[in-house]
Amino acid sequence: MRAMKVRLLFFAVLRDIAGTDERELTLRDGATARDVWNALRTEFARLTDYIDPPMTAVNEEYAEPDQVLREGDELAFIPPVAGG
Amino acid sequence: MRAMKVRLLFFAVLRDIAGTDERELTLRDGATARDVWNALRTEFARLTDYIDPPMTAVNEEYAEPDQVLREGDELAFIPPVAGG
Amino acid sequence: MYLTDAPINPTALVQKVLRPSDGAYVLFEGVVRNHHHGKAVESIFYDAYRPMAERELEKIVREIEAKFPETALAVVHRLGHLVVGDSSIAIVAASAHRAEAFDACRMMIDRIKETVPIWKKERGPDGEEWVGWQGRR
Amino acid sequence: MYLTDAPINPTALVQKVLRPSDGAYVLFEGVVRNHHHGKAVESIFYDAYRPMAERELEKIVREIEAKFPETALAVVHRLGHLVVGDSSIAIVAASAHRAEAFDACRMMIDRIKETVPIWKKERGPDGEEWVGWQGRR
Repeated sequence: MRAMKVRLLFFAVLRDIAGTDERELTLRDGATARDVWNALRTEFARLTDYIDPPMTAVNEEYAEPDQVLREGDELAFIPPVAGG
Repeated sequence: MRAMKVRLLFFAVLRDIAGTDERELTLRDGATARDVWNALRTEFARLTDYIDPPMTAVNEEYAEPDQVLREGDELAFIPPVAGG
Repeated sequence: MYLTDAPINPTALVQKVLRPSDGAYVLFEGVVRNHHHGKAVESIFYDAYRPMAERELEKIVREIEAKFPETALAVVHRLGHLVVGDSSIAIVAASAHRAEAFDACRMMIDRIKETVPIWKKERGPDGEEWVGWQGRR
Repeated sequence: MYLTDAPINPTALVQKVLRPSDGAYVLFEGVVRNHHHGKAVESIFYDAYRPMAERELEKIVREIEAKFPETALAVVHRLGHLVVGDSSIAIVAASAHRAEAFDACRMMIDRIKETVPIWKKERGPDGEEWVGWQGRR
């Protein structure tokens, strides 16, 4: 099974929960944002109840959480936005 | 027949037509703003075709043109407003 | 109070109305533009029946405050000679939420254009004209 | 370009967009208020996914310019620590006629609140909270 590297960015409440701005992930080929979210739910108790991922962005564009990630992608979960 | 004095104010296009800011009128008892307007139509050719008076104000409040005027009233015809 | 012969300072108007409970304000300014109904405009002379215009503006402020009790309002209309780019009117509506601020501000300018005895004479290369008078009779 | 860490200067934003053909502009500012859902607020920290927020703001500007081709738009969102009374966002819409300016300005703030990746953490006497996170799951 091949592996790929993906950069995961944390913002807002997720940065507070993760305690970091970003993390480099090594994922199996075919992994999706949903897979990454589920791994975070396992790692951080405060996320366990959040079964569905928040909005997902890949390379600074909104994307479907089940879209397959690719080598070098920049992934971010977007908690409910509150700009303005 | 008794007479009364009324102050007539001219604004905007009406000031240009009358060539003055105001005029003191001596009117017969029972005269209305419409009567005053008709006198202006006779006096100023540029008003002749304007059969109905513009909006009418008596003592700084909008009023009906057929309302009877009283001694000391301040009368003004209000051409179409264009504020803002 | 609502009328001025000097340039309008919208920032001062905003400072006058904004309260710590307000989460939004909407500022509207009417500006002299270089055209009207296809004709070039260079300047505008604004005339008013001043005491009556003050009273009508006051009535409109109270009417809209009654409709939007949580919204704070301010308005000032400039009179005299204005050139392209000059502001003729500024309205500020501040509220806890933006919907009321937008609605109140818009209703205010719509109402002002209906009843306040203020007039404008537009001047351009084709001459000058009191807006709204021609064609009405 | 659309984001700043410094206080917003709405007058400069207006000057940037206003053209001689514009007869009206509407300025909207979002302001930190001292309450939210019944709780006291003292300050707000605004966070953003900056490059993506810039892109989303750019998309919204283009979308609204397409809907209102005669309207000129500008927007700036402030990030970082803001206190009560500080403006978090300013939007200017200028047009020949006021209806388009009001509509475009309002649509702009509505759209920004839907999709732009900006977040706020409210701080008050009861603690602090990322707005919109609690209750969602």
